[in-house]
Amino acid sequence: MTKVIGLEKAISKIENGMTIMVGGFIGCGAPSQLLEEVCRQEVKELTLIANDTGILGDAMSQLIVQHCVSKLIATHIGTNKETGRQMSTGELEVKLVPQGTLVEQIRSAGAGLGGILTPTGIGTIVEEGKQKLVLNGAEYLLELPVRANVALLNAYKADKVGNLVYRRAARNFNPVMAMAADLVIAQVDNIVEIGEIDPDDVMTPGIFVDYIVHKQSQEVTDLG
Amino acid sequence: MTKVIGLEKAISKIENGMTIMVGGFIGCGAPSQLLEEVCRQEVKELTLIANDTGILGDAMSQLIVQHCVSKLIATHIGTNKETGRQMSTGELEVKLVPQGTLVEQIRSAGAGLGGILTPTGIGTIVEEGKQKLVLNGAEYLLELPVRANVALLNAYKADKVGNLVYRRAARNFNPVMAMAADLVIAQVDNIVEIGEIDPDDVMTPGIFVDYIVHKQSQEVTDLG
Amino acid sequence: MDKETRMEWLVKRVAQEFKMGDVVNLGIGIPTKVANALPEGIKIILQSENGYLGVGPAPEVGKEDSDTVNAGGQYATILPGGCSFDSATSFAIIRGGHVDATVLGALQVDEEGNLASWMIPGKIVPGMGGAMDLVVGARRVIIAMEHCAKNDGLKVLKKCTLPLTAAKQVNLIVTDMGVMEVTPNGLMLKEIAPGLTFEEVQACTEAILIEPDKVAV
Amino acid sequence: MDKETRMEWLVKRVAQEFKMGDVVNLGIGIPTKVANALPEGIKIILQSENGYLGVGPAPEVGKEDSDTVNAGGQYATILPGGCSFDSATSFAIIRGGHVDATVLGALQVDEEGNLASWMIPGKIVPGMGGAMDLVVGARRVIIAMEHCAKNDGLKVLKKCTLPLTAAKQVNLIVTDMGVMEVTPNGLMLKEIAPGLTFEEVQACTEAILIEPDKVAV
Repeated sequence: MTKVIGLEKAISKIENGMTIMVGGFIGCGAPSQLLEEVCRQEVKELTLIANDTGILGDAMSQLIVQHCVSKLIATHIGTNKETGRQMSTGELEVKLVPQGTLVEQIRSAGAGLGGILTPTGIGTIVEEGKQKLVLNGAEYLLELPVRANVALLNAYKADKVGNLVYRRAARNFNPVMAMAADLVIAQVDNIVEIGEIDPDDVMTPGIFVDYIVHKQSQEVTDLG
Repeated sequence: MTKVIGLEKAISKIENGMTIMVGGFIGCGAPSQLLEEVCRQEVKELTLIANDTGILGDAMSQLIVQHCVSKLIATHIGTNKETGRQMSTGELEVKLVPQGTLVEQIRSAGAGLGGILTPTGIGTIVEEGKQKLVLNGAEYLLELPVRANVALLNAYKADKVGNLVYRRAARNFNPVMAMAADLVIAQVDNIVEIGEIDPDDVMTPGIFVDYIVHKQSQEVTDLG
Repeated sequence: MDKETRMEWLVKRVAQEFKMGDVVNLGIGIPTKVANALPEGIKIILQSENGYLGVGPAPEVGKEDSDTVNAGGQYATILPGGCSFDSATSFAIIRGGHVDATVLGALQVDEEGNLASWMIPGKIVPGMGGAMDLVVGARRVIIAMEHCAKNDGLKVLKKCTLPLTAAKQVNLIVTDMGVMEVTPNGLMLKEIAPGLTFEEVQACTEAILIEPDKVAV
Repeated sequence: MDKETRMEWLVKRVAQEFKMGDVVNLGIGIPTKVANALPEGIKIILQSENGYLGVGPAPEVGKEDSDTVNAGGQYATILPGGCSFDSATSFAIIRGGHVDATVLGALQVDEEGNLASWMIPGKIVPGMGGAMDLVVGARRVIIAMEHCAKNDGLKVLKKCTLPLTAAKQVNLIVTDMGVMEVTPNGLMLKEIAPGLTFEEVQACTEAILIEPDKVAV
């Protein structure tokens, strides 16, 4: 009952108009080959939830450049000028969210919570349209869960039931997003046998992961 | 700048009347020697926040037997009959909380959230006195943060700056409580040098831990 | 069929409710026995709310690991492919709908799918532990219990009288007398334990049971 | 004193704000330079919001690790005793008050401690990234910036005109002209950069500056 699957087949499960979450932080820990395949298969009208849209030229940035995305929820878009350009022309709808809020919204969805109260954004335009609660004299914004149809993740190692291990700063949003999507596809550098990862070393339980794609070691075609 | 400290000195920092959080799940992952020392030092009028009060005879149960605790917040007390007895006589004030709610309340405090919305407890007496919110037709209880003056934790391994590693089911509430107390004391089986724990293996960052007490290998006095 | 045989029937019957790969949390007592009664070829992944997935059988004598106990505090094992985590993650798994089914015991259950399982006011107040989260969060809630209380008191009721664990969350009730599904119209007696009649089950049940062949299609 | 020397003074001055063992998050740009200007004997622990503690210096050429980059996307290292974690934990650390101080740049800051640093409507909208959480969550918020904008526009204002990053969260403002503390009465000019006078600093500042020796005790 292995979850290992080919790249093309994995990405074929993403349909036009779906909402996808993508792990990574300015490219670090982003599932580059999955993203390149999304571009190659010309999936369109996606809503993208990610920390950022990469650096112009990298795999994440190409999702924007190739016009796969019609709506973006992110915390920072300064490293990909094409995102800003499409936002200003109205080609791309962009919603900017504080990073700590976005990750808690995703966690809320994954953890079955109705939302969380955060002090972040109080007194700023982030407040707009949101319910505010006052508790013990302090103001909080009610931030609602954010989930997706598909999560595209990157991990360093997986076993064949999908337990994932991340490395260093490449962990970032990946484990949180693993819990908040209907379908979870992880690109991994190494695949090991069941039982080779110590239970205490697992960072994302395999029950969250539907498919594993082995990262190809050969150079991939430049889509830029 | 080591955080390693003696047992007696560590526990002397707990004052009568304080609120303490204690890790563990029916004894597994509970800091037994720290608890025995709390009893030996006869700290009194404590508010105890813990999953349970152990099994009658173990270190956690002795906190109740020795009347160190005047108020208890827990999820389950069925394995320590003395807790039930003290509750029925009014010697001990007991507040029972769903386990998933308690851990999120502690996490909220540690993470600087104003609270979380959970569907757990809707339609039960857990609702009583709580604010209820309806979002997209679903009801949620607003559960507020829970924090403590002191957290007493158990870990398998620590380095001298307090990075902690737990084993198997002994992890439970420990990493969450590590974030939600003013003073955090961890009892650990093994102490290693700085740099000996890989950054990816750390389960509780050392910045949360104030003191480390090396678990004594010799048999300790039975306090029962 | 004697009581023991009917209890075995109950356990086997619950075990038929799972499909390959289901993530399941089993409560203490009767539910725990389900793990050893799975149909040939079906493997499920057991979750233990104290913090791991892949609960295995009890360890051999002498191989107990004090850090590997189940949610009932008994020594357990972790199967290859299993993993451990903290309580926040454990209840994120439970509350977040990542558990396909939970099997729990009950003091009372009623025709609306309400469940009472955590306290008898003035008598037993062990606390709810993880039960309230499990019942709200698991995709399917299966109650596995003796049909009647020890004093022959009724447990399958029109309306629970004890404090609830959760409202309207139970999907299926499996007892030593039969299998009842919670439907919008009430409890449908889908199966009767071998040797019993509909009337015998109804006689031990406060809720009005629906016979499957009498349901308007 | 030329501009470069005054910028060096700024960086050194910010570095004096920490005590041994402080957990500090440094923003991109001028704040990053503070790590190399700490007083003899003072060690701080740097947090990087993309997911680790114990940020070390840039790696040697050829020893870059693509999984170890800082929040600005540059290659970094993790010092012994450091640790990595996911974004949820990273912002639990930040929002939960576990960061002793953050040092950030600013577009505008005002006498109430309001900060604008994340967008210029119609011009630059890079997004707030982790700045809004940092400013709300860190125990101390230190702004490190040039006193005036490139076009000599004022940045230390009576009231910010750009969209805020957070309201009333700034504690200290360190510029190439001086050190200003946000007090309930307004901005107190605690220190003046070498070679400047109070009047010279005030002339470049919209907010009315308070002289320390003129404060009623």
